[in-house]
Amino acid sequence: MKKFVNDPQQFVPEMLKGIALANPDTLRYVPEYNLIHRADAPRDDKVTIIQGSGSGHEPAHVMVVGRGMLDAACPGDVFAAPPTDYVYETTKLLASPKGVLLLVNNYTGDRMAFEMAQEMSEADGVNVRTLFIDDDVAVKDSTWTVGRRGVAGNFFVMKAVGAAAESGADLDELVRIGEKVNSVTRTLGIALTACTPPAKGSPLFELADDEIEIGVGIHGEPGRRRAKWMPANEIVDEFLGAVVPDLPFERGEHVALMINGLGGTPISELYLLYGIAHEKLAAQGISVSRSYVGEYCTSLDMAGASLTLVKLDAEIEELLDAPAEVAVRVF
Amino acid sequence: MKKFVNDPQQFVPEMLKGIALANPDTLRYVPEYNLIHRADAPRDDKVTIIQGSGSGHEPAHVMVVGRGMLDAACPGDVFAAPPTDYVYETTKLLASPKGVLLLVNNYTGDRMAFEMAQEMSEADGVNVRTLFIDDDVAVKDSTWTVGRRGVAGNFFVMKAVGAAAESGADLDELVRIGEKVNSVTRTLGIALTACTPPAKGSPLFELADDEIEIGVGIHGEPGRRRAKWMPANEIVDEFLGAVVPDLPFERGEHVALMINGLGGTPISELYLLYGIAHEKLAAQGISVSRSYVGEYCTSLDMAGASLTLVKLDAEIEELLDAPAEVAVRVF
Amino acid sequence: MSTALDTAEFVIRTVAQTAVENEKYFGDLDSVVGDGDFGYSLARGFEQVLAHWDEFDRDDAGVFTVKVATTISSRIGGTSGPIWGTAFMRAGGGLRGKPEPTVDEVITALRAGIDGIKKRGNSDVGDKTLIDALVPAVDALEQSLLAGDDAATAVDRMAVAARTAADATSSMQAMRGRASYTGERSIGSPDAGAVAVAVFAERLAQTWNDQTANDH
Amino acid sequence: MSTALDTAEFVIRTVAQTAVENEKYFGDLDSVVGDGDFGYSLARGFEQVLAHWDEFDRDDAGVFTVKVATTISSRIGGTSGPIWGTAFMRAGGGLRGKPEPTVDEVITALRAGIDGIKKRGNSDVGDKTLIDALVPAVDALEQSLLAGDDAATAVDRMAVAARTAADATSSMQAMRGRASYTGERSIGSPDAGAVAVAVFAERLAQTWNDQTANDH
Ligand SMILES: Nc1ncnc2c1ncn2[C@@H]1O[C@H](COP(=O)(O)OP(=O)(O)O)[C@@H](O)[C@H]1O
Ligand SMILES: Nc1ncnc2c1ncn2[C@@H]1O[C@H](COP(=O)(O)OP(=O)(O)O)[C@@H](O)[C@H]1O
Ligand SMILES: [Mg+2]
Ligand SMILES: [Mg+2]
Ligand SMILES: [Mg+2]
Ligand SMILES: [Mg+2]
Repeated sequence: MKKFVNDPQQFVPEMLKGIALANPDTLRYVPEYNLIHRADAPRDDKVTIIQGSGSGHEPAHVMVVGRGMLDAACPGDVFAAPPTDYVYETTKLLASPKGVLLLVNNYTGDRMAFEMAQEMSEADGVNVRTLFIDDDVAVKDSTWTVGRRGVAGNFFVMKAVGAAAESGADLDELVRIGEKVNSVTRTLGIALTACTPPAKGSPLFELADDEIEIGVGIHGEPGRRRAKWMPANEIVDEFLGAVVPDLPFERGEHVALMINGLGGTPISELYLLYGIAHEKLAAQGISVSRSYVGEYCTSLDMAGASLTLVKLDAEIEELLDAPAEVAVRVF
Repeated sequence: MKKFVNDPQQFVPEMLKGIALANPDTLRYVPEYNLIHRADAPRDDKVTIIQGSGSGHEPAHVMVVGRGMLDAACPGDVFAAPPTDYVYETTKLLASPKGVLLLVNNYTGDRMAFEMAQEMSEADGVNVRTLFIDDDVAVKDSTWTVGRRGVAGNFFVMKAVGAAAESGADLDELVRIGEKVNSVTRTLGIALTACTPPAKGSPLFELADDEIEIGVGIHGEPGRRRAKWMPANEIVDEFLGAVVPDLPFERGEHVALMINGLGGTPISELYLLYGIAHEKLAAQGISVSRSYVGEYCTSLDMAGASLTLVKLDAEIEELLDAPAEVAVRVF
Repeated sequence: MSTALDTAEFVIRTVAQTAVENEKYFGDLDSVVGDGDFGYSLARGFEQVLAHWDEFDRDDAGVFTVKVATTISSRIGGTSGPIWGTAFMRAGGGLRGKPEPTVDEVITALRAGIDGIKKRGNSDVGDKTLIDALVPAVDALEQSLLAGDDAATAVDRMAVAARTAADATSSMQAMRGRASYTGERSIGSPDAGAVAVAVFAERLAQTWNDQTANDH
Repeated sequence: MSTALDTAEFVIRTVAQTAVENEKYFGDLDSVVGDGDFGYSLARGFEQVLAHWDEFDRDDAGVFTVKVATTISSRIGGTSGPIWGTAFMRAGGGLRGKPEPTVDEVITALRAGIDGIKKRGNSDVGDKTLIDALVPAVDALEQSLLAGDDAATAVDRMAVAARTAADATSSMQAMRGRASYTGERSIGSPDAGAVAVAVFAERLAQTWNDQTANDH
């Protein structure tokens, strides 16, 4: 396995330590619970926003803790939802009188851990609400299924509620905003290669040199179907063909377009995809007024990308526009 | 070849178009010369700063054009210095009465193109100075060699002169600052895999599953030696063992530490390396007061990282601290 | 004659050791249509159970099992933490205060554990989860014991039933958990959790007599 | 009898076509200790030369070559653009205004091209670059012509000398260009630029007679 790693079991703690050392003024690290939180959290005048999930999705979520975004992130091990106790202890430590908002990508393990933690915290008298994000169009949704997965679109929910919380919004208002943003956000992921968890040391699945996997999640699990490699123009057709009709996004609407790298794909390819998608959307009468290109929610070293569209209105644009300061930065 | 690409010959133009479409308010794209420049450049009250190089190093340099950084970047094709004409036309188009500063990573092809372009521009009466960056400690330097390569440390030179130019510094002052920053900046790169140029379609070299390449540049060319894979702690010893004694960086000094991803390595691994390096430096009495973790100067999809140290003083810290706005961003 | 507590200790220690030994195998099973962390999660959690082995209260089998459950749910992540934690918690609760539980009481406690998983996972028989191995395993155990077989024989029957049921999950489509995202593609490989249950049951069957031996 | 302009057109067209045909081969040669773009850069540049073929001034061989040089340096990136552009520029300059150049004048012009590369590249014989193939090639051409051989024979000798010299670069260590970064590791493989020179010379030798044939 070709990775920068020591003992795979220490992969997550060693990464978290690096984040803390790189951001001594703004972040704190609590090793017992894989917890990264803002140095200034909790605050009495602000709802505390906590996101948990498995690790391996960096910069989500431990690297987007900061002003205008998350107050804390308590990841589990690679691809494993955090143990209930991590979430419970994190909630207890960062509880604000204005309440706590738990952001959870919709996966069985994460749902269980956060629901149990919420019950435990409420028993302690903490005012807690939980928001489930499920933007992945690859998963068929019905009452018979576990529902859709939360993937990169999650970033927009974090950003929106983060901005609103910073300006003093109360818990109910944050839930309203979060649910609204989630309801107008759609994502599809396409992988060129599988990813290799440090503890496993080998790829989670095999893809031939001319094969791609369409509809992948962010845990290296296989997607909905396998296809032959195709040129970027056709890849974008796959993305838009699945995402646009799903909401649907319609002629005359303004959207935010995110091309998210899954970890192993260079940003040059992401901008290439962005340019093609931007023009194909314009050709459909859908105008992109906000762009996001880079790595937001990854799947370790998987080569691939996801495309996310968010239907914009004045309220959402203003929240996305608000300033924020997070660990992952250029300067 | 597993890439998001259409016709490999259009890889660079299609990427540049994506950058322009994603940043309509701040950037302009001139297809004839692979030119990306600030919408507000040239300005009479500011020296114009232009960086050229081959493509394949994104975000360097086309994605770091913006306020406080570059005024323009005119890349060549993947790993190929831009044709002389691109540099000459770019210089002509963006010439400012305060002059033009050309930033060039020290490679034979780039040197030639920029020296020829400078001669041609000076013949036109434009005041041009050229700065060669050569921070790579992997290359033995002597009057008999072509000198060291410019790699990720280049970012610090761009940032420093960019900030100074923004505050009105003249051309001589920028040259002084750029040479000073370059003189206290050192980098080493280590690759876990080779990279695959779109036009070639296969890796530039083969590395066995248990091999790494130490002292690589940013063009997929082999490094100085091949070694067996080693744990992250030992990798960091390789980095510091080559970089620290080279300047040398000494006990009691303050440094900026950059862990730069080479394209295929996820940011989780980069933070893991950062944490280890930060602590090992502290143990040597060298304190890191500025951190940079992520992708700054890549080699397409190469898995690997480079470590850069910059010796800080008040002047350099202030310049690195100054605000800047570039295409590659989170929000 | 071994007490209920002895038996609980034997069963849990065997499961814990087997989980640690099979980390890679269970992980590979979870890689086929899952995310490959199942073996890692179980191993890390049960390692903790073994590490704190002597610290658990041992008032009776039930109290002991409840204490183990707390460690499991506090140390195991993913889906496995909550569901295995809940199962041990409910089963232990059913045995608490019963130093000498009857066969009925034991079976009822095990069923309580299964019901805990169903509730927590909003899942049931037929969803291609470990439930599909647990339910027939406990049924077989009950029938054998009610038929008057000795414990060793009953555990054998349980192991056979678990294995058969685990193998049978191959032909099922996952309706719950991460595997369900792959839809039809989940058909053709067994469910990782169900196979783990079979492996645990078989190990118990193989070693059952040694345990009782040790007590004499 | 073909004019100097005819010959220049034939030589340059042959080189251009050969460069385009060998894009992959030249790129692979540059991958061993370089960055693999040599073939791509030459091919893209000479494609432009062929695309604009009819637009170049043809006052004489020198003017024609100079015009080609401008296209090369404006369209070829990397190290190759400046050095090949300079070579064509200097050689063309040496022939400008000489509709019927003497053997001496031709050789002097070619040497001017080589000197242009040396100056631009701060390089010389022994650095493991295309110079190591160009110099012996032109020397052989000169000797053969001075010995009274006809052009075809002289070009043959040139090709043989170029190939021998190109192969000999394998045992050299690169002192210039990207390959020099790998130090001792550059020993054992030939220099991409030198091999390209040999390939061009051999193609010229193979096709020399067709061209003169065409003129009759
Ligand atoms: N909703 C559910 N109810 C019961 N068991 C489940 C459920 N979802 C998954 N499982 C079981 O858990 C196993 C996977 O565990 P684990 O790898 O920890 O989950 P994940 O990585 O998907 O969070 C599956 O093989 C299955 O037996
Ligand atoms: N300084 C130099 N002088 C002369 N020729 C050179 C020099 N450096 C490189 N070359 C030639 O150029 C060839 C590589 O060309 P190219 O791939 O375009 O360069 P790069 O990719 O390194 O910029 C080498 O094989 C060598 O023959
Ligand atoms: Mg998991
Ligand atoms: Mg090159
Ligand atoms: Mg799993
Ligand atoms: Mg090259």
